[in-house]
Amino acid sequence: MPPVLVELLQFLFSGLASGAIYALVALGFALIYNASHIINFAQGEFVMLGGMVTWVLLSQGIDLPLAILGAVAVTMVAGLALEKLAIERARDANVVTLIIITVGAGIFLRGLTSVTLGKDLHALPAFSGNAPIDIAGATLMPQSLWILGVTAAIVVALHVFFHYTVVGKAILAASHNPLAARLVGINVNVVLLLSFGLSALLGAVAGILIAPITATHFEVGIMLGLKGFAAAILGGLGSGPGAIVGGLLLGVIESLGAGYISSDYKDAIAFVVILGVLFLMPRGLFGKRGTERV
Amino acid sequence: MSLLRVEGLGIHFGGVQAIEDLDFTIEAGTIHSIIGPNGAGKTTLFNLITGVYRPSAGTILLDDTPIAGRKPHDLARMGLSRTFQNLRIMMNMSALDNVMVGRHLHLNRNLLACLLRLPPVTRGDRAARKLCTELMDLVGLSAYRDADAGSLPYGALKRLEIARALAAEPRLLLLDEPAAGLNAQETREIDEVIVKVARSGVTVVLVEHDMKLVMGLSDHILVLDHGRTLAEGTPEAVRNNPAVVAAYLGTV
Amino acid sequence: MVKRLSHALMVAGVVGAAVGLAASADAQEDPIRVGSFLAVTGPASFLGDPELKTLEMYIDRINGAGGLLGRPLELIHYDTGADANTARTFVKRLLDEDEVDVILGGSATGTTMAVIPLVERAEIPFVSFSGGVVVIDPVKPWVFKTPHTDRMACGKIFEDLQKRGLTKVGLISGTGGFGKSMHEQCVDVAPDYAIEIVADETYAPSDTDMVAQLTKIKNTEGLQAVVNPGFGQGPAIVTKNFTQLGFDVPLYESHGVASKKYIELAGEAAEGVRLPASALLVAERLPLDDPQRPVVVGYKTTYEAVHGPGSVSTFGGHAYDGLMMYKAAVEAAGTTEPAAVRDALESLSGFMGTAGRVTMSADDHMGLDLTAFRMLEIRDGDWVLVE
Amino acid sequence: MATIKPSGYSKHRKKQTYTRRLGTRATPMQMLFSERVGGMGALILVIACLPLLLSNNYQYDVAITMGINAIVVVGLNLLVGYAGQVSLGHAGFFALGAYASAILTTRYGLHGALALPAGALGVGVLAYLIARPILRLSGHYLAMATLGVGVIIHIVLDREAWLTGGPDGMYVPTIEVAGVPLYGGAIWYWIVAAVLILTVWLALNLIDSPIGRALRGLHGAEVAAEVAGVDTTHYKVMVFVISAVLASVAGSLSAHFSEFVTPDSASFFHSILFVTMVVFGGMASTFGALIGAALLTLLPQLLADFSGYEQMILGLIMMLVMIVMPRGLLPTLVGLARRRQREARS
Amino acid sequence: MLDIEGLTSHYGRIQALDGVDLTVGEGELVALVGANGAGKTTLLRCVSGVQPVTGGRVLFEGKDITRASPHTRVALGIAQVPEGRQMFGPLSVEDNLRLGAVRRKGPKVADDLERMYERFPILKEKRRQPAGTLSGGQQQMLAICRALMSHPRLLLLDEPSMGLAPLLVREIFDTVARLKEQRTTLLLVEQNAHAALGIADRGYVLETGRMVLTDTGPRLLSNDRVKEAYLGL
Repeated sequence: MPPVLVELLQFLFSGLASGAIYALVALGFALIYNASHIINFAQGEFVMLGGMVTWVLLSQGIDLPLAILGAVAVTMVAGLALEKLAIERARDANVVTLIIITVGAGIFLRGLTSVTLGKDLHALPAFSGNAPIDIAGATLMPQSLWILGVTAAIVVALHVFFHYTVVGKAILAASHNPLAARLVGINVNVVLLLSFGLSALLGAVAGILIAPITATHFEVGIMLGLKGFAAAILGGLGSGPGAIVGGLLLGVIESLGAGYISSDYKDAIAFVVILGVLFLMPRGLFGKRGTERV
Repeated sequence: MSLLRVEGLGIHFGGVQAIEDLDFTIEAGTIHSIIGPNGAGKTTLFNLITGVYRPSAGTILLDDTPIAGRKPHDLARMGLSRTFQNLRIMMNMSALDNVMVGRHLHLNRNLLACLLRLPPVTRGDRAARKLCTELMDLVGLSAYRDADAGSLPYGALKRLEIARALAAEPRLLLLDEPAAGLNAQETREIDEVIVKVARSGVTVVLVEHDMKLVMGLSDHILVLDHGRTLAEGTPEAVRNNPAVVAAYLGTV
Repeated sequence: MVKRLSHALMVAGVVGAAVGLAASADAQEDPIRVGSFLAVTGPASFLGDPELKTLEMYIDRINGAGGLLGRPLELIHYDTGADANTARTFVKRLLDEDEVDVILGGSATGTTMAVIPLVERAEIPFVSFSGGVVVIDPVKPWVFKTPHTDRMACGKIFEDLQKRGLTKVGLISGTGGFGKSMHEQCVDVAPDYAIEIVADETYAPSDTDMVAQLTKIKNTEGLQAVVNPGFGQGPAIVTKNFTQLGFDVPLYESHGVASKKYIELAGEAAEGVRLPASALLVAERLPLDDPQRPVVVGYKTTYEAVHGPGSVSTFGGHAYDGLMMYKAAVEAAGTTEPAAVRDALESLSGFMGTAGRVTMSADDHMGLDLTAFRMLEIRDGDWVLVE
Repeated sequence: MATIKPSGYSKHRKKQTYTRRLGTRATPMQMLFSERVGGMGALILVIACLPLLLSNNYQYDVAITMGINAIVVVGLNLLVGYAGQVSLGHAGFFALGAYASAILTTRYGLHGALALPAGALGVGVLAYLIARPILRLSGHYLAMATLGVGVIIHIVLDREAWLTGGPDGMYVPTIEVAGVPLYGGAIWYWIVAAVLILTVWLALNLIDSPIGRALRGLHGAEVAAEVAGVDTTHYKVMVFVISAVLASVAGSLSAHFSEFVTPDSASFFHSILFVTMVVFGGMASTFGALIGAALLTLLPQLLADFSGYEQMILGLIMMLVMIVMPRGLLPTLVGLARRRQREARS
Repeated sequence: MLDIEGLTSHYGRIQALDGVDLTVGEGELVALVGANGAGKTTLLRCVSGVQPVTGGRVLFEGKDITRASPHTRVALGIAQVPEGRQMFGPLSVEDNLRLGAVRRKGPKVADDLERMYERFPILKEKRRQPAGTLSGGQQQMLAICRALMSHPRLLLLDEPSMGLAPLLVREIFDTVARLKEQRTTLLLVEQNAHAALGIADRGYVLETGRMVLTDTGPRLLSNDRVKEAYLGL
């Protein structure tokens, strides 16, 4: 393959791996948004908790698979607690108030983690070693394959959940019309709780998958949370496919931007693209476009 | 010259043709009703006339000036005003302030004057407050002058919309189901308000399901079905039109 | 309702407690007030955290040994989160409210630069733990610093490259204050060592993947070495991506990663990486006759006894140096009177710190030279002296 | 053209005696309790008396920072609270104002008193240019877009070191007026106080004017405001520009006062902080905005002694206050007071 | 079957219901009429449990359900067809119906689905379409069917004819009458007092949160006070 194409392939590989992580975080945003029309700015902290708790458990001598399960469980408890203790009590507040509450929750979780688990950076071992895989001249780490694979599996599982199960449909129903959902007997609080739990799960998985590549510490969620939010918006809020495409696209834009335009401005390039998309499609790539009924 | 003329009007959403090849005219100083089954395109037609939607085909002429696709606030300047079927009340404001927003175009809106609270602004506001209070009295909202819009019952909100629309001193007033959700007593009161408004020289276009109200008020009725004209004419002619009876009124 | 009330009471309690604590601060008896502002949280927390731990630990030890001039030391510290505006407000607080005798700290160049006008006006000695050369060049009367400058680090790296006969260098720098500043210094001193910068890329401190930038560098014609100015998680990711892409040239890191943490984070990928660092990292490997050995071994042992083996970093060492320099200056001056302490700091000569031998003068407020840096290489997961 | 003369409509209309709010003047007591007179009076009184409690430069520093934040927040409240348009990027405009002052004075030798309006003008033009496309968006999409603008500004300020000094920031020289250097808490306290009082007065005027009603109206029911003749796009752009200009002015003041600027002032968290101040004090309440700015400026100072636990406590307080008082401090307290009054009366 | 005793409810500071008593017997069709803002919808919302009760009790088959959650009430057999239809717009017609049976288990859901499609063939025709694309009349049918999917013993209908054309209004009332024949217990809130009282066994008149009149349907129809206030006669 000509070097130019190998280079492009390499950019795409690295963009897709980062993008898959953004997609998982974005899916977390979408889930909660769908169930409650809330943007959970503490989503990044779920990502952080996933990595940090896995590290703590590993350092206690627990095996990796068990440590992962434990970390996912702890993160889900955090998600459920956030819903139960904060969101449920402030459901009727307006958008901006809820943003402040979740931002506050994020700050609290970061503070709690720094106090209990310390402020150090920690590495997780890669799931299947560090031998780079060569594909047509471009290289890929085995961990990146894990990221892509697990993301794909989660996407399929979520699709089945929302399209073929009553519980999944009940979540969609409650998101669209909470009053009607309560009237047909859907327990809206359980739906909310469920979506926070699920979304914490997604965040934790993202955090665990990426930690072997980037290391983890108590503030690692800030930027990943922000990128996930950007991806969710780019794809169109509340759209599952949108979150995935938005995430992957964001990863690839960053990688290509850094590779071909300017590494100094790669984040700015990503945001310029997002602004551009929003100007043309005010509800993102896959957002509901329907005209407002007046 | 007719006040409003619609020619070959059409709009589609996605694949659905909501309005198709519609022609009609509205003469100044009349009460004109638009009726038809649900989904016939009545509210869509209002949205097209007031600039909320942009038509895919056809022209709308106000005083022979084409207005299709113009922004609603431009049309308000030209004397168009309306109410909404699904209420659009500013719940964050007082009832009176809602009506005052309707007065917007008649007030001093210069940024500097407003920032510095120059006399023209205060004078204009004072006069507007007086006028808007009178309008609230007119539609029967005297009891709610100082109330927050959020605390008004449904029937009062419907009147509040009418008062707000009147505050703009429109030439053409479009009322979207003003009696929906009102009981007989309230409907009768709304009926009186509409008559008063029309008598003052405002042309009224009405979308309404309450046949008693429509038949009693209207000078002219347009019946829509599936976005097309089904029938048109005086209340008498429409009531006796077999197509209308079959599609809309049912066997009486 | 009860729930709401209890919420409100909690808030009130927290605020009340804060006010109470602030009020009780000046109850102690005539201590020497050591003010400090460090980035204990935020992107530079791995600097501020060991720095604060060191200050706390050694101030306790000094107080345990009878204090300084017979007076106890009192540490007053505020966390800046690496935010320059926060740093400014807190330094004002240190100067005006807490009326400190000296200010130690400023983990990063940005926060240090932000407060310099304040300490210069207040005329209180200030020893910074930040790396940027701008802090002491030009010299400001009241400002001193303990770490080597980034300019020296570049010099040390280029010196090593020269020895190996490598001249064509690719730079990949973090865009944070440290990376940016060192990048500039490296570009600036490169001609002195006949080094040519053939590729120049950057990454943001919170980035998770630098493959794109490294791919570009790798495809640069004639590349002979890669240098990575930056600190935090970035260099570890750069190192891993570097290995992934299969570079066949050496990688140089900066003194910004000079802690065991870097080796832990980068894992096997760190093998063969070189970096300039203070002797502290190789304390036990120093020759027994090395004059710096007692100091670095002493600090390392003391620190690791409390915070665990392998926890020592050069950053904590900067704080140690700063505190000890102040101690030496006060002892030399025999007073804590600011002007006298300043003069004593400026005439400090032959002071042995973790960073090296310090000899201050009126036009050098750092007092270190290139010999203070050691070139290290990572072998089998540990530091090895290259010389 | 037909006009409506409501007085002629109804035969049954009773003779109206207009209540106090209409036509005629308010009584002195009502004047005292109205926002414009009573509120402004209280604000001026507090500002005038506060220096009695301030004993050193640090305390002045906190008070001045409160004032600077309050200027931003009063402006932002016009946008977020009254017009209902979210912005998570206003720190960007604040920072642009600060850098405009820094760069124009240091690199182009402009006097600070000229750099401030020049920066405000520049920011106003920039805000105007981006406002139109951005304000077509709503809700979280608008939040994202404004966040994006803030991030882009932050990155540019951070990267263009030749102009801005890069991540380490840059110094701003002390302003001199007639040979007297403007340095020290006392001087800046009064400068900021004057600008703040002016800002609050303008904001109160604007809210209680046809433009203010248009803003609140488009927040409450955008289509209805539009058909009432309110050019909603125009007013959204207008209030966006006004709030950006106020942020820029505050940024310039901050630059000259602290004599230092850093790209961090454009950070996402700084933007969030401004919005939090608006919501904390109470949306659509100018005096609420002042209280929010004051409290949240003070809070980190109060928490500084809880070493290590500051973040936890700050996060907790943000959550608790917003859960217990979702409408913000001032509206909640006013609501409580009103209820108490009513209960006392009945 | 349903006994409401001294029910009080508030929206913030505003009192919406003030000591309301109401009874619905097994198999009865009870109409509730009154002006706008009288509190009719609030009353239904209280019965369904989606509006907080500030005083009084709601008994269903003798059991106090005042504090029960909405979903337990659905499980007990109370279903509501809410004002304004309240579709799950983006979900398909069939999903809307299935969600009506969310509190039930077992294979019989499919049978019920067929029964609903038999009753309103148009819904079968459009079963894959998003419910939001149906016309107002079709949505009202769907809303009724969705409520029926839970096998309610008590069906609450809130303004089923609102905003519908005359033909459809008639169809809705036919449907209500048919439900009554099938021994479903119904509580009907209607603006169209004439039509509602015409088919009701008994009626209640609500005025600004207080119950002012109750009688059999026909007697209320001929009551002068009701005529004056609500029938426009």
